[in-house]
Amino acid sequence: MAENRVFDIAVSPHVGSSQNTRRIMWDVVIALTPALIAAFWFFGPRAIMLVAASVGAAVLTEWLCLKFMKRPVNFAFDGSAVVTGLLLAYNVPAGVPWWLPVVGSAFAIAVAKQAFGGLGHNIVNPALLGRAFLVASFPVLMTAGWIAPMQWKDGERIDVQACGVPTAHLMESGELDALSGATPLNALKQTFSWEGEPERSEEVRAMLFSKESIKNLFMGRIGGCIGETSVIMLFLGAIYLILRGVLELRLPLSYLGSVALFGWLFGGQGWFDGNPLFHLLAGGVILGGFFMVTDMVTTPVTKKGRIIFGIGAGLLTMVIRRWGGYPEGCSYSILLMNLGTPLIDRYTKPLSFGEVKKNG
Amino acid sequence: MGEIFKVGFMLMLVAVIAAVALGYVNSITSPIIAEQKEQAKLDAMIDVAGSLAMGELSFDSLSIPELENPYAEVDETLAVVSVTDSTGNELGYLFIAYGKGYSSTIQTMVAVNSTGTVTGTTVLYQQETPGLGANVSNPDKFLYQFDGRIASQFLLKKDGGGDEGLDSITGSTITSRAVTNSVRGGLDALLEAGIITLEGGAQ
Amino acid sequence: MINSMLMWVIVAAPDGGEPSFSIAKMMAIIVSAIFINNYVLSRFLGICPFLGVSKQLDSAVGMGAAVVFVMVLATLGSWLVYHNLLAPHGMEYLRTITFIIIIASLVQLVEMILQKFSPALYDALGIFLPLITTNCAILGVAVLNIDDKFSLGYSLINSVAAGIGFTLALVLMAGLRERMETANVPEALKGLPLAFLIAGAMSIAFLGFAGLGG
Amino acid sequence: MSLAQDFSRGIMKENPVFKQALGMCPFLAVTTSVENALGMGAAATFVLVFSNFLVSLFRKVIPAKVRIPSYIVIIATFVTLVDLLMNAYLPALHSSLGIFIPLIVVNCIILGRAEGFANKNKVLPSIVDGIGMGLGFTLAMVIMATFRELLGNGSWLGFNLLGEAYQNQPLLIAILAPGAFILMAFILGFFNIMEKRKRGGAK
Amino acid sequence: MSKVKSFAGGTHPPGNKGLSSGAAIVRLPAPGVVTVPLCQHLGAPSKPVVKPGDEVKKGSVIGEQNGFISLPTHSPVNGKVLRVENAPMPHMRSGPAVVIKTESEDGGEVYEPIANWENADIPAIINRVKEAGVCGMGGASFPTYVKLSPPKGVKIDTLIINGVECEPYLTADHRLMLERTDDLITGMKILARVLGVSDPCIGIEVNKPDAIELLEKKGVRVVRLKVQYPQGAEKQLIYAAVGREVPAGGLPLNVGVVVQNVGTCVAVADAVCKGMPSLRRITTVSGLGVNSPGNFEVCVGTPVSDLIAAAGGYSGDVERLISGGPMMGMAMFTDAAPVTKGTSGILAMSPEEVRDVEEGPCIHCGKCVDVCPLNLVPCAIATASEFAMWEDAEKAGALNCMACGTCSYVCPAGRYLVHYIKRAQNEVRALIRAREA
Ligand SMILES: Cc1cc2nc3c(=O)[nH]c(=O)nc-3n(C[C@H](O)[C@H](O)[C@H](O)COP(=O)(O)O)c2cc1C
Ligand SMILES: Cc1cc2nc3c(=O)[nH]c(=O)nc-3n(C[C@H](O)[C@H](O)[C@H](O)COP(=O)(O)O)c2cc1C
Ligand SMILES: Cc1cc2nc3c(=O)[nH]c(=O)nc-3n(C[C@H](O)[C@H](O)[C@H](O)COP(=O)(O)O)c2cc1C
Ligand SMILES: Cc1cc2nc3c(=O)[nH]c(=O)nc-3n(C[C@H](O)[C@H](O)[C@H](O)CO)c2cc1C
Ligand code: SF4
Ligand code: SF4
Ligand code: SF4
Ligand code: SF4
Ligand code: FES
Repeated sequence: MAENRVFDIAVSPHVGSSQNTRRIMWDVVIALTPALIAAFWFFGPRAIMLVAASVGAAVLTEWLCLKFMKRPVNFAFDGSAVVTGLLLAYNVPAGVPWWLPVVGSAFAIAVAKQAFGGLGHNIVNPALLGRAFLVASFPVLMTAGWIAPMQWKDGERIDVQACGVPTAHLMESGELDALSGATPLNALKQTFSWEGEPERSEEVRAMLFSKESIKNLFMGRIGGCIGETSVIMLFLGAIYLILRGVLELRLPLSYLGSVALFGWLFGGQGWFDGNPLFHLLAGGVILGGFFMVTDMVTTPVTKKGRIIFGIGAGLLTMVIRRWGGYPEGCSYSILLMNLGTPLIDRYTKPLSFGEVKKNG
Repeated sequence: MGEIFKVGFMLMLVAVIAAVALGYVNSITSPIIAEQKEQAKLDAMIDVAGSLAMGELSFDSLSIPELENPYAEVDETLAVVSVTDSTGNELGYLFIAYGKGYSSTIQTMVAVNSTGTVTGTTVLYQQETPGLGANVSNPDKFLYQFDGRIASQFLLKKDGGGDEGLDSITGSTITSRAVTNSVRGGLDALLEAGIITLEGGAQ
Repeated sequence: MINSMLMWVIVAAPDGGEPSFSIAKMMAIIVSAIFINNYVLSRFLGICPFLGVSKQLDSAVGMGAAVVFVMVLATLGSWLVYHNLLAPHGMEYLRTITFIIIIASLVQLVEMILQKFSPALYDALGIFLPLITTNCAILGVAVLNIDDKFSLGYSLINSVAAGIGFTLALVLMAGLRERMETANVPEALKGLPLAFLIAGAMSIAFLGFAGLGG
Repeated sequence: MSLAQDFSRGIMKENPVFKQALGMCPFLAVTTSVENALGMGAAATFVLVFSNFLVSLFRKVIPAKVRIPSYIVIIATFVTLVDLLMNAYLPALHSSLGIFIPLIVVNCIILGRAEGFANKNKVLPSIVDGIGMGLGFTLAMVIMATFRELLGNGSWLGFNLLGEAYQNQPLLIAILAPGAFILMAFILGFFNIMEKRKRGGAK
Repeated sequence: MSKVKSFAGGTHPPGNKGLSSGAAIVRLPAPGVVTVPLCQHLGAPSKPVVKPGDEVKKGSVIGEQNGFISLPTHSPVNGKVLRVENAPMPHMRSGPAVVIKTESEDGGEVYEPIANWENADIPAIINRVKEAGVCGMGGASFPTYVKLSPPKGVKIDTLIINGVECEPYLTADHRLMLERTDDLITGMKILARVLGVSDPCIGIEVNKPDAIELLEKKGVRVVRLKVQYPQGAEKQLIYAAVGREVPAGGLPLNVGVVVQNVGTCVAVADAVCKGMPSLRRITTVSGLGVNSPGNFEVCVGTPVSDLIAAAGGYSGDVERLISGGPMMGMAMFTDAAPVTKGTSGILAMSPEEVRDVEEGPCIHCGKCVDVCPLNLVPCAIATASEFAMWEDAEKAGALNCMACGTCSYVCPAGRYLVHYIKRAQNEVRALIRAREA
């Protein structure tokens, strides 16, 4: 009889799916690259420089924090810091100095992530907290650092209106100045404050909601943060993530649906006269909807909870766009909903199989 | 019963002593506080009206019944103060403009001469964002553009003021607009009431 | 005597304040007190209970309810006394001392009444009531209502909204702290520092409400 | 216990802010500048010393039943005193400390010392304890304010330390509400480490 | 063709059944020495009634029933007792066993066959199932006679035979359905008669079309089931087949259902019709770590190493040796452990097959929540368990978990969710016991 062999023991199950955290994170990095190409196309090499600075700072900060806390430093290369660095850079205007995303990334990783215990333990989205930190600290840079997207015509670079509306008309009427350097949402916000001039307000809004404008929004031929402008490239990334099984669609769909609904409901001056498509495509909603609302660490785990989260974030986005102090509400809406995530999880815990709702 | 009485008495005693002591201190400080508030206002007025003429100035508040106050939601009456020199010559007027800014109602004191030209401005109160709107308090950032303008020239470039319009503070259009429009509103009211006229002044 | 009593009740708007009531202003007060100038996250009022009673959700809800309740009573009492007793007689300087006495006695009174007539509610709120006397948010709302020249109606609205804002912050905080109990927080930041860190994150997020309705 | 111990206790070992987490609201609210911190510190110290003094003086006279109400009245009296005096003589500081002056009444450091120390000790130690605690509170606020003013405004006690370039683009958040919370987290974290080191060393 | 049914949740791991599904069952003779465990069923181990040196006959009782939820144990061979000792076990580190030196496998003591079971006394049939030591062959090895004697007042109206075999790799039940079809049908009929059920059915996943076809041809009602793990779990099977939800913490009998494994049916048929005690079972030997995977009918007590040898021996590197399937099976530290009545498979897994992720922190992705067939929030229970927050674990429903492993399977962070949850279950049970005491 053969010698009996001895084996290592381990807990069940002994097989597992091919998903792992590292792979998911790098998949997100891959999915974010098309938008980077668009950024290079529209904003020039400067955009790449800012993104590189941001990602470098994020990974370095992660490494330093882990080292300082005497934790395994290989976690710094699991890709999550890269995602945070990328998304932070995607959330700043292209005209800011290089140190701005560096400071933002360092804050995002050191304070918003590692101080809370690192990957998986943070309560709010690090990239977005980093962005909010930058807005509060350097408001001038963060609200005035827009640069207009570049366009090529007959082989030559021409500047177009950053707000993405057809420009000739505006130049003639002398209103061009009124919207200079703005983004579409900035332009929209301004129309809300021209209460005394309903016609002018209405006219500019009609231009913003026009087909031409929507087309520009879709392609990314508008002013905005580095990674948020080109909807089509973001879609490409999102499709990749869906194919790889990384994205669960409850969050993005409920968020986008809610933005569209409330955008139509009160995204114009009055009721029911907003343009849902404009509100979906402008600003950070697409970037946020596929890449930030979906940050699993800071969003609910239950199915119902994810839907509630998406609807709430969509509502807050539109409330801030319409009545708030900022032209865009995407990032704050996600941060605010992040605060409620534990409560949402708690109150949407599913009834387990075979359990009946208790009366009363 | 006696116990409660004693306890109540003690507490009352403490309160009475406290009230008396405070009343005494208050009697000393209240005139100082009032005076110092008055002085602060006076300083501001002198500061702004100093642009009207050199030398000793005196201030007299006007009550103008027919004047419609554009700031009715903040103050019942538009307080206009006439400025005279030591010999009693009427030099111009002071008024306070109220404009709803980003996060506060900004109070701007404006000196205007009798031909409707603004000669001095200062911000009395604002609670705008530090680093953004709060820069209105810094004369070099915004208010320096105000002197020498008449009512119709108070418009931001952004709001259709054209090349002649006012530059807004970087990143603080709302604050800039609030101050600009409130000053224009005050000037318009004075014009309408006939207190100032544009004859011979800047076009 | 009776006449002057009636007068007291009638005086419900401060000198120079608006006597009329507008829905827009009411909404502005509510939004400001709950979101923009949240008492805890932006004004730093009521930090102690915010840190002390936010470890568990159940007690956070209880504390929030108690604070709303006492805030309204304190506003009612202090407003009436200030505008009917102190201000008419030039005794504004006794404001602080009267308000704190009013609040302390109110808390005592509420405690006694509750204990007698609704022991269940007393059990639910009882432990929080004494904590509330030394809570800046209560005295703060009473004083700010005077400083902002609110009429009695606006003052009451403001106090309810402030209380709701406080409760909102407290409840969110409790949820987040419960979650953080199982987090791998750096040794140095465990305990109170972490609570401040969470409050900081909340406070940044609440900046998103800045300028709302403005 | 010696007077020196009574004095130093509040500054380091039992620092009301860093070691006991008391007086948090005014601490966070007024530390936007070193000047405010010093002003608030002085005001609180004044109230602490005098209320400790009176409470200790009358500790045998005041019946136990009305102890707390009496303390509150005593404290409120001194708070009002400070309020009036500051308003009269330091109006600028008074307006920037704002509502937090009347709120000294509910500052638990003060009630805590009255109830926890002055109530049980002779007059002199109580005064010294009040000074120590007051200084400890002030010191803590100055430390915090140093960080906040320097980072958020580039200056210290109004003196520009970090240069024009920094002041044009400071880390504004440090003087906003979130900055207070986050800095406090790290300061307390620092004390946590120190404490652990010390305890580790003693072992 | 009837509709394919299923339950909510679950996952679909690669089946890998092709390795052994084509291999017909091979009957292995008893090895030279058998190590018969006394703890093969759920409940109390049986009490040994032999001592070293005793001669035993095949089928003679060597351990007697020891309580209500317990069974007698029989000797699978004629031979001589060598030792009564604690030996390594597949499902625990070690347990009591009787070691017997085999002399032969012929004849032996069998019970009187109940040939006319259609008319026989029902208690007599139940008693036979009990004295033959039949326990569930599908998973928990629960004494079958207990399930056949529902408490007074409970009406059983449905009998579902579990032919699902949802665990990857395992093909023993599949082969059994193909090769012992008639015994299976007989067993099913006996069980139906005992329980008073008129129309029993058998649930089979659609990845076994040959079994479905064969059984349908023989007139058995088959419920086609979607290939989805854990389709074979009792509650999921009942839900899929008859749409009833077994209450949390409850038993199938609470909804009038009894579920029995196909192997159990055959064991019942053998015990009743042939008087044969439960001495052998069919088990799959598979995995890339053995040379020729297959299905074997073996004596309980056969060492695992013999089974491996029968399957061609180890092929190269073996990372892990598993008793049962890869999802719920136990890793064994030695192949000296014997086969029990519950050993549905032996897997020798090569390093490529075994999942190898470093455990990271939970990233709250919610995948575990999405797949849990019992609608639990596994990450929350596991975290509570990790931090010894037992009350929280209890509130989160730790006790409801059936340890199916679906959550761990999908977790991208490689969290040992089942492990944490099982620990929580032990602690919570202790907590409840303490509370009740
Ligand atoms: C935290 C924060 C504070 C702000 N504070 C002010 C302010 O005090 N005054 C102001 O006009 N705009 C302020 N804004 C900016 C407005 O939201 C808006 O972006 C700006 O008025 C656009 O004007 P611009 O065209 O000059 O950039 C603030 C923005 C943020 C994010
Ligand atoms: C303590 C206990 C008591 C049980 N009692 C009964 C019973 O009275 N009737 C019955 O049909 N099944 C009973 N069962 C068996 C279960 O229904 C189930 O078939 C058994 O746990 C094996 O299930 P598994 O293989 O899915 O794990 C009992 C199980 C346990 C653990
Ligand atoms: C996750 C899980 C999966 C299971 N899969 C099967 C299966 O595929 N086939 C089976 O017969 N029993 C399976 N079982 C066991 C059954 O739940 C149940 O215990 C058994 O069918 C009862 O029959 P028995 O007592 O005859 O073994 C599974 C149990 C669990 C917990
Ligand atoms: C789909 C997806 C979206 C993500 N979104 C973000 C994000 O918005 N911000 C961020 O800092 N990290 C994001 N991450 C990375 C990671 O979750 C993040 O670093 C953790 O929040 C850190 O604990 C994302 C990861 C995935 C898989
Ligand atoms: S008493 Fe007041 S100051 Fe002191 S800690 Fe409590 S709330 Fe803060
Ligand atoms: S665990 Fe085994 S017995 Fe149970 S269903 Fe899966 S394969 Fe079948
Ligand atoms: S929690 Fe339990 S029942 Fe749910 S998937 Fe995990 S092991 Fe299965
Ligand atoms: S699957 Fe794993 S990582 Fe995802 S929530 Fe569950 S335990 Fe956490
Ligand atoms: S200091 Fe305690 S509540 Fe403000």
